[in-house]
Amino acid sequence: MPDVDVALATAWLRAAADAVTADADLLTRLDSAIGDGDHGANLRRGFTAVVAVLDGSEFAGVGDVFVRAGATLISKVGGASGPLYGSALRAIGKALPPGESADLADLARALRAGLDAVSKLGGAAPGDKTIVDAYGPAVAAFEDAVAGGAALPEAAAGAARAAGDGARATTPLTARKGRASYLGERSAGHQDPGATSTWLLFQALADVTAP
Amino acid sequence: MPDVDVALATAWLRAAADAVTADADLLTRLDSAIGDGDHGANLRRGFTAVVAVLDGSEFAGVGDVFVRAGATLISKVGGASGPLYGSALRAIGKALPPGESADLADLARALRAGLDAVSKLGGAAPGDKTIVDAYGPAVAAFEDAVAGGAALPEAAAGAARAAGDGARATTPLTARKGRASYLGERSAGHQDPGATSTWLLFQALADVTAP
Amino acid sequence: MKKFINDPNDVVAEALAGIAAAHPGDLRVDTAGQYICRADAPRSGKVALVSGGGSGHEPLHGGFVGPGMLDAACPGEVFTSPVPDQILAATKAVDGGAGVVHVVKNYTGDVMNFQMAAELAADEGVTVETVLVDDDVAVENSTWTAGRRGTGATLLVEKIAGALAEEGGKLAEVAAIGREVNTASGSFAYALTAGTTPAAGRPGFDLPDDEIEVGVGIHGEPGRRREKLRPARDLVRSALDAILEAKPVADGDQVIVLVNGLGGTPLLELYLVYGEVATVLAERGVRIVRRLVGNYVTSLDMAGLSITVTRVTDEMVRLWDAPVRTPGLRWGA
Amino acid sequence: MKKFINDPNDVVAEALAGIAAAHPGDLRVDTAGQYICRADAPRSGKVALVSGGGSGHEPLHGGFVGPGMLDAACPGEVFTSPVPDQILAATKAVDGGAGVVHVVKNYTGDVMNFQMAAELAADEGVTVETVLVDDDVAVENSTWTAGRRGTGATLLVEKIAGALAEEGGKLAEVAAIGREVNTASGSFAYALTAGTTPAAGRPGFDLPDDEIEVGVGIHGEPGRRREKLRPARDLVRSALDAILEAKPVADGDQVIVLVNGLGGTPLLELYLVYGEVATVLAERGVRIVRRLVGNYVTSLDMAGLSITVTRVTDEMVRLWDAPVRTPGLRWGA
Ligand SMILES: Nc1ncnc2c1ncn2[C@@H]1O[C@H](COP(=O)(O)OP(=O)(O)O)[C@@H](O)[C@H]1O
Ligand SMILES: Nc1ncnc2c1ncn2[C@@H]1O[C@H](COP(=O)(O)OP(=O)(O)O)[C@@H](O)[C@H]1O
Ligand SMILES: [Mg+2]
Ligand SMILES: [Mg+2]
Ligand SMILES: [Mg+2]
Ligand SMILES: [Mg+2]
Repeated sequence: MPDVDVALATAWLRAAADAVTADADLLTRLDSAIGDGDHGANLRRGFTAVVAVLDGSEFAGVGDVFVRAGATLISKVGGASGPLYGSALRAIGKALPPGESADLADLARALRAGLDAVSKLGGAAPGDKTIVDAYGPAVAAFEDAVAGGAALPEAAAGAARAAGDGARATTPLTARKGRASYLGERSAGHQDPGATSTWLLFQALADVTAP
Repeated sequence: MPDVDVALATAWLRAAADAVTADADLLTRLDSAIGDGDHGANLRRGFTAVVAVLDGSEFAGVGDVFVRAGATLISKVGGASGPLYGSALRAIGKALPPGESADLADLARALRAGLDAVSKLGGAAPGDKTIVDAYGPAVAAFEDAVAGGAALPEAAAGAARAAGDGARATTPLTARKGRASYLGERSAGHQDPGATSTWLLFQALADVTAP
Repeated sequence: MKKFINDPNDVVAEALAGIAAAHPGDLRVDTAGQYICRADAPRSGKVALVSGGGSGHEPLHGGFVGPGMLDAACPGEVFTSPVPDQILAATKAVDGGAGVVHVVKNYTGDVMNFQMAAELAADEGVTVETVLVDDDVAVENSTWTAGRRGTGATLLVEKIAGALAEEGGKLAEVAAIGREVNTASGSFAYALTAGTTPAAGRPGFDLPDDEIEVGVGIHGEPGRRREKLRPARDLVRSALDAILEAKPVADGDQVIVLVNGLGGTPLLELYLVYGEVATVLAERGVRIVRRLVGNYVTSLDMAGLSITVTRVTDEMVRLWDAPVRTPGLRWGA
Repeated sequence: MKKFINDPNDVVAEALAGIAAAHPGDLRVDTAGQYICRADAPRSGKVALVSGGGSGHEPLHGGFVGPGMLDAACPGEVFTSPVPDQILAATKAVDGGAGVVHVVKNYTGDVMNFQMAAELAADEGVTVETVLVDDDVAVENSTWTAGRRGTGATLLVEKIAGALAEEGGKLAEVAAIGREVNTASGSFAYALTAGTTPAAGRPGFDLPDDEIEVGVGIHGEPGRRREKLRPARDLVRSALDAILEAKPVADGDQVIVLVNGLGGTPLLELYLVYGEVATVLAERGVRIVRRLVGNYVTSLDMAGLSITVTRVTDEMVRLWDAPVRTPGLRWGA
């Protein structure tokens, strides 16, 4: 049962592009409070470029879609989020089995590989008020759902919920990584922009898989 | 009858200093609208220096008081108003007869000499929205009063009234001299700062001579 | 008002102290006389250049004192021309016996104070020639008014006349080329926000968030009119129209361009604007042979910019390229 | 938002076009590769210096490209580090076979993007050494956090390491002196107002009319804390306390001081502040042997300033004095 194929991958990334574009102002506002106010513009620019790549390409395998998307983010975004999200997508793509499609367990493993890439590159631990605080819970929820026999829509919805909870839970935290860390205690009381965009990305997966 | 002596001259200049200091903000606000916002600070700085000179000096003659005050304004103020008011006071002082005191006709002639100095140095004609528009009517009123046999208090009060009317009448004018001229038509609708300070100076004379 | 100052009354004096501390060996600051001069002044036999004006336009003029440019600068209070005593003291301090050129921006106050100083200097045996700068084409030229303001072209006059003086030009020659540079120059400026003088303590004017002042000077005064903000390329085109109408440039003429920030405008925007200027002038067949992009003739913290176009002869270009060594402008030395 | 721009998305590309037009003969701008390099790059046998970072800090870094300083600069989007492709392209374009030094300000994004580029460059046979700049003492140093930001000291690292590279220093030597300059530097900054990025369109934060942000960086972020505005002399004293505590300077040590405007602060105020810095350091027996006052490492239109103190060896002073010929810093050439 080909849960995860090229069509799903491209649909997810297009939905992600729509989501970060629609909420670019929100992301920028969050980033203005504790960063430099470019997170929305960064992701909009990056995912717009991803969509252009999707439009102009044929993909041999589902993994390829993510690898190309990741490379595009790395080439177009800059800042902290470009390499982090770019590396995550590349790692996801590389962890997927070669070929047209993959199953749910493959996707769970790939999402985990993406998280590992983010953690390795950025060195952030849970609670540092970063992407990791939304991505970590999302992967864990996805794995649990898959282990419990859930189908993709249910697993994706659970991951999105966990990412949202994780993003909201960053609000009281004091940042230890990224630009927000320069604010010290003053970073507390604001939701992390990167964790918020991670939530948008998982919500996009939930939306495109919803029955 | 020594109407105009060293005591009167110094009293007038001290009162003038008090007046421009008390209304420095008003002058600056007027100058912000159609100039560069320093007229109040300029005159406060200048007349404060004049008072310091008065405090530290003995004067042989009444003319000397004005000559020294004028030289002080020239040395301390800068801008347009420094040379203009400085030259006016110097001309007034030089036009007064040598000695301790002078009469009303002498003072009328001296005030006229001051106006001539301003006109010569600045080249402004009546209606150009400058000091001249308050100074001119003030001198004319003073001369008329003296010609009609008025005493100093009455002549000074008339001059102050004429200066005030002149200053107010600058409001609708389009400036042709000074910084306000750069605004063209936009200078209309604002009272001229220099004409306003001239009114303050004549009002100071009226105040110190009031019975 | 938020500024890095102590008492508003001490700003100019304390900044002067900072300038003295920052440029030992190059500049000498006379705190009693209130002027800044070359450390090696007076230079015997050299025509000296003295300029000055209100403070708040830095690096103009103090930042342009040094070999190849000014011999002395007289900073007045903020936006207030210096007083004759200052100008006289500076003039005497740098006179090397060959005469002194006063570079004076055309403002009533500057003109009167420099004129008084020149008369006093003449009384003391120093010959002074005055070069009046009046390049701002936003203001109509007229004998009945104060005439045009002196703005960005001041830098070009000081650089080019200063170079000629440095290489031994005579008093009349130095003054003449300064006047030629002025005549060949036109400038036009826009402001996005008003600046705040320490004395006034509040911005000179309020401007809605989508409006700009068009045709402003460098003293925080409002402009000739208020307009809606437009894209940079439109503003550049309008400014160049005004400049080239007042100071026509023929096809093939060579010009020096100054894109000058008024203090609060990022260099990023100034470069973007220079790119537009280059495009428009290329369309019109005008050859930009030299250019300068940066904050040179400022108006405190005003967000805004001016564009100056100067039609230059080969001789002016040669003098422009001559070595200059000042805090604000330096090359070849 | 009022800016001299066309479309906010095109600001960096259009400013790059302006830089290219403004510095023909000195700089080469690769619009496809999105980098600025010396017109004469690559210089065979010379260690090349490449830096970069978000745009909005001009003249840093593009304004410091030229003989005696950087070989190339990679401007990212406003306040966004450049991407690895850009950095790789610039690195390859200026590599003269002697290796390339990346001067990287310590921000997560800059560090990661430069690191990726360095790995890609290594794959293509170019040896890269990275010098990380982290001089901002307002931020605690810690291995658990992103650590200190790179700010004003970047200019000193680029100037001094650039001079050593110009005179033939080897890769390891150039990187080593860059690191020493960084270690010997401490910086501290204040903001009076927030800047506005073209993308956000509104100021990064709001600040009451009597409050300032203390311990800010150069990306428009709020500082470590908010305080009431105090006189310049108090602010200077507090900043120097913080710097000298983190980077002790012994009695008699020699230092280079940078009083740097963040974009919207008049030079008049910067000089006033430099005067205060000179006074305080003199009291403490510190010898200022060189200094720079101006807008060099900016944060768009933010009104604010940073103070950098670098303890220097005689060798560093010699390299500081070496000729440099860039749009933003020039002497001896
Ligand atoms: N070391 C890190 N690990 C994981 N996420 C990080 C790290 N540093 C920053 N981030 C995330 O990046 C987000 C900011 O991204 P963005 O604004 O695009 O880049 P920049 O901080 O360079 O301006 C932060 O909100 C944070 O979630
Ligand atoms: N040519 C002139 N003749 C007479 N008065 C003038 C002239 N030019 C300017 N003024 C007066 O000077 C006033 C401004 O003085 P001030 O603000 O102190 O000097 P500045 O214009 O140099 O800033 C104007 O309001 C005007 O009344
Ligand atoms: Mg950001
Ligand atoms: Mg004024
Ligand atoms: Mg003035
Ligand atoms: Mg950023």
